[in-house]
Amino acid sequence: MDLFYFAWLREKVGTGSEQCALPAEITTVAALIDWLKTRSPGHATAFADLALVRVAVNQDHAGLDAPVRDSDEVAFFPPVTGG
Amino acid sequence: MDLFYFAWLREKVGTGSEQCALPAEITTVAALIDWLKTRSPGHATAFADLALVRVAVNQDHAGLDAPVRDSDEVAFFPPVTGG
Amino acid sequence: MIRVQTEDFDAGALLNGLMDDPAAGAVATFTGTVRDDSGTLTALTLEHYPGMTEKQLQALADEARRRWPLSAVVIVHRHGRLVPGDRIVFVGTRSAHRAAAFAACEFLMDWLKTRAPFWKQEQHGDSRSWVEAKSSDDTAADRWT
Amino acid sequence: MIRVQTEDFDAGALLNGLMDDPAAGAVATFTGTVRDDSGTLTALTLEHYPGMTEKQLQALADEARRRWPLSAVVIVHRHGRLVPGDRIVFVGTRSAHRAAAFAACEFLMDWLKTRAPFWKQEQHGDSRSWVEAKSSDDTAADRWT
Repeated sequence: MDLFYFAWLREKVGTGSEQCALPAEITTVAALIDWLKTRSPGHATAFADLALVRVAVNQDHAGLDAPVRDSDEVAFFPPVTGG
Repeated sequence: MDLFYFAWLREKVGTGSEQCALPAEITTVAALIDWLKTRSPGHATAFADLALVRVAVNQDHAGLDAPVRDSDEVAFFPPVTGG
Repeated sequence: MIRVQTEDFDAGALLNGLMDDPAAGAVATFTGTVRDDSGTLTALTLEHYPGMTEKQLQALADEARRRWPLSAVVIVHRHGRLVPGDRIVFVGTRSAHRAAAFAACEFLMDWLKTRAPFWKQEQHGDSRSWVEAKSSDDTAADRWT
Repeated sequence: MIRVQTEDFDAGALLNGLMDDPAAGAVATFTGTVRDDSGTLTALTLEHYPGMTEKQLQALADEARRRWPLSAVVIVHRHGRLVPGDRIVFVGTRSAHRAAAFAACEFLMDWLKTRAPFWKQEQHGDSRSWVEAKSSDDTAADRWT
């Protein structure tokens, strides 16, 4: 799975992108986040308040209950502030 | 009084502007129109249907009951179609 | 800036002129051109009421500035003989925030359509007719009252 | 036309590019620039999500075309380091009628503000902070749902 982090989530995780082999039992964004939080203190800090986190699966906005699988591209970021 | 006519009112009256000495007893736009209708068949035709006529007194939109006096500039025209 | 003129205008240059304030934030513009829905329009001639036109456009700009915090308002309106594709009108508004710039620009166009003394005459071949006012324009203008 | 770029753009040239269709009728544009309300803004750096940005902007343009009869949509958005007064975003819409052009332009800006993956970081002197999303932008975007 390709993972991307943007803005302050990138800073807290400590990298803008990483790859991982998704465990078979992880099938939703929420479960993915719980798993990512165990990877490093940075990940844990980045995902400490999910009200501040937005998600995209394969470059489309997605919710915490969206399905994910190993071939997906998943990105995490704060609410957008463009324009 | 300076009178102006625009668009098809100008064509029906037969002139874009004229001057007149306003009789003292005429004090409203409505009375002015009634008086103008007697000036020529063109005037009568132009003012035949007042639902189609708009008025400006001294270059501000005005209603049929607006006061007028001899020193005013009064214009008659159809609803505007600019923009 | 209010201009009533027979000459063409450069819409892009007018927009760029509105961009010159570093504190601008938001610039909204509208540019209207002569359409030919019928495919037979030879010309569109705009008559106006010199003096009243400028006075009414200035009053519209003043009213827009009263309603929204605008740092600039530009209205350019042509009169005379135009052909399909020709520019007729440009309205541009500048504000710190986009909602004000958009609302003021739309307000100006809606009120201009019902208050500025312009009249369009269409020419199809040798046939000429005055364009009738649209009730949809009255409805649009009534939104702001 | 959708463009995501670090380079500056010429808003006037983009507007004039939208005027090239004789059947156009109505062109609405919005141009946003970097404001410095505080008077201490050194720079504004826009990060974005390459790939998703273009995909989302295209989806916004497609949705606007689904909702209104538009003959052209232009979105240009910059990323990278900007300073006060710099242009950030241009949105232009073309339709036969002004109501559609205005509505689509405003819709695109509102949805862009809540859906396009850009993030602003402000720099005041040596201090850097991420701009927080505004609830007013959510409210504006919700108008269209």
